[in-house]
Amino acid sequence: MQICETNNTNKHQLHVEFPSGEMSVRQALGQLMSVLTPYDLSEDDLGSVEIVLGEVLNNVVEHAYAESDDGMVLMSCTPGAHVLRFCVEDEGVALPHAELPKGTLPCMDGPLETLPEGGFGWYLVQNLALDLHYRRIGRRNVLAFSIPFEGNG
Amino acid sequence: MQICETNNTNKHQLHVEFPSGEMSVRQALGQLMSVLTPYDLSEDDLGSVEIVLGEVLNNVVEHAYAESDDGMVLMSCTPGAHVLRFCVEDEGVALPHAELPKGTLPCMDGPLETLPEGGFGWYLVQNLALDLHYRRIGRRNVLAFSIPFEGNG
Amino acid sequence: MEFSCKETSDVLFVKVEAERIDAAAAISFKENMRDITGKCGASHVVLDLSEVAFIDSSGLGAIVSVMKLMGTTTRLDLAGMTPTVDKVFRLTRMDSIFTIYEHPEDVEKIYKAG
Amino acid sequence: MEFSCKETSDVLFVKVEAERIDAAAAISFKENMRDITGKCGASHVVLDLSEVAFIDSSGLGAIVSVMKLMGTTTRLDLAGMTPTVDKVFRLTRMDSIFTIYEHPEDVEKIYKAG
Ligand SMILES: Nc1ncnc2c1ncn2[C@@H]1O[C@H](COP(=O)(O)OP(=O)(O)O)[C@@H](O)[C@H]1O
Ligand SMILES: Nc1ncnc2c1ncn2[C@@H]1O[C@H](COP(=O)(O)OP(=O)(O)O)[C@@H](O)[C@H]1O
Repeated sequence: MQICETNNTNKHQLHVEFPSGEMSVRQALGQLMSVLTPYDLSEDDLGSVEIVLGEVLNNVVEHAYAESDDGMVLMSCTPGAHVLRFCVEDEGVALPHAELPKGTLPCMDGPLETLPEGGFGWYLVQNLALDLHYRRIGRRNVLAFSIPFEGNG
Repeated sequence: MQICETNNTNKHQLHVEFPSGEMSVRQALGQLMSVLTPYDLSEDDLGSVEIVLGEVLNNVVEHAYAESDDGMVLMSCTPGAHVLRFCVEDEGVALPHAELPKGTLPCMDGPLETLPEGGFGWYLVQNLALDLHYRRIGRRNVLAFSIPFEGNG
Repeated sequence: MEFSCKETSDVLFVKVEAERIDAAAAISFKENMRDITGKCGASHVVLDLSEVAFIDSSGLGAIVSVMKLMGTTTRLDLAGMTPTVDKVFRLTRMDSIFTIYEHPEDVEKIYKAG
Repeated sequence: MEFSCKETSDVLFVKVEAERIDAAAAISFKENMRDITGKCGASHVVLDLSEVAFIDSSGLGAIVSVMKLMGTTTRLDLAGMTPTVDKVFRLTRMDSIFTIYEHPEDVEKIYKAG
């Protein structure tokens, strides 16, 4: 699998490549969080990163690879001064209509039985990430986005 | 820069790509060590990893890029059951005679003034790493090696 | 997934003894909660999330699903939200669906007061 | 690079207050050590490495270089090797060049005994 954003050639970049699966996502997320320790992210910033990447990576596992566990996922992170730039690649099924879902919050004002049990994922991503871009390149999905951070200062 | 060992497509892989420099090496090593926490490495195993990668990466900075700090270094790690497979790439000067140095211990039985202040680097690498392979591919140096680990069990 | 339970005359406290309610844990969470809340006939359950550092949309969905399973006769409240869990509930407006206590003990104060 | 020093009548104890003596720190280590050992005329210096978790071949070279600078009239011993530092000294046989004490205080016992 190729590395996203190869044009960022002068920047420190981190990549984790792993086979599809919910436990693999958990491990890769843990590794991402630990590898971010040298940067000045606050607890709240780290929370945003873990929320967004958790949604994006689990979408790949559940939708792009539809629970088959022989696909590979590549997550790349390029830390900048106030922003982390991410890129996630997979070789699974394309997004519906090959475009980003709207990411609106599901309706919640009906009675108990109608409360939504899903559909929050893209909303969280759209809410916390910036510059979200999706491209289908050959047989690959490439999703790039940024997460700004405040730091502790 | 390309990722080494792209044939390992079904394995969890970690990559850190960074600009040449002694402080960058320190940061990348710290990130490697933190990213290895999910694996069962003992303190002694982690010591071996840090020693070997420290030597290899600082060789790239000091010799391949000869202190110029606009080259990129790519370090990849593929954890296996009892071994970590590493690959380090750079776009700097080739190894002398395009081959691995012997890595013998410098002589130390002369008087104080003749004690060696360098030349331990490759010896440490050869001593702690297995399956060491060097290839010059186009304008790139590709060094691959394995570090076995005992774990805590 | 591990849980610890404590029952008072009024309330069943269920503490999630896990760091994450994520996609990998959501099904186990749902099944365990169904068993726990099914067994005892408590009409008021408080889910103590103080050990949970992370929840994702699957985990959130699992909590909603548990609440729906419990039906309208049993009440499910939440307590002990850690910062990232709190953030997910706030962003998705799910904090408006649940009654959320800072500490599980705060529930008892309400029973004593009333 | 930070150091802390303590002088007794016989020995100058120099403690390295840094986690690493690596390529990035080697020059600063050498310069500081030259200043410290040059200033006071102690004939016996003990380098306390108990805060140093990591050393590489550049750091090792820097320690050898400091010993050479001090010449044959001043003695440089080491103390408080942490596991990875100890490993580097053992593998390179540098443990045979230096006198190494487990704890810096062990040096004083020797003076008292003798
Ligand atoms: N990588 C992907 N490939 C294909 N479809 C995707 C991918 N990611 C998301 N989707 C689509 O997005 C929807 C998931 O949206 P999301 O807000 O995360 O809700 P959910 O909680 O159901 O996962 C799915 O219905 C699916 O059609
Ligand atoms: N990547 C590289 N490119 C070119 N030369 C290298 C490279 N790595 C090592 N060398 C050579 O190896 C030697 C370094 O050996 P080493 O055992 O690490 O000792 P030192 O402590 O001097 O760095 C240098 O003399 C240099 O010629």
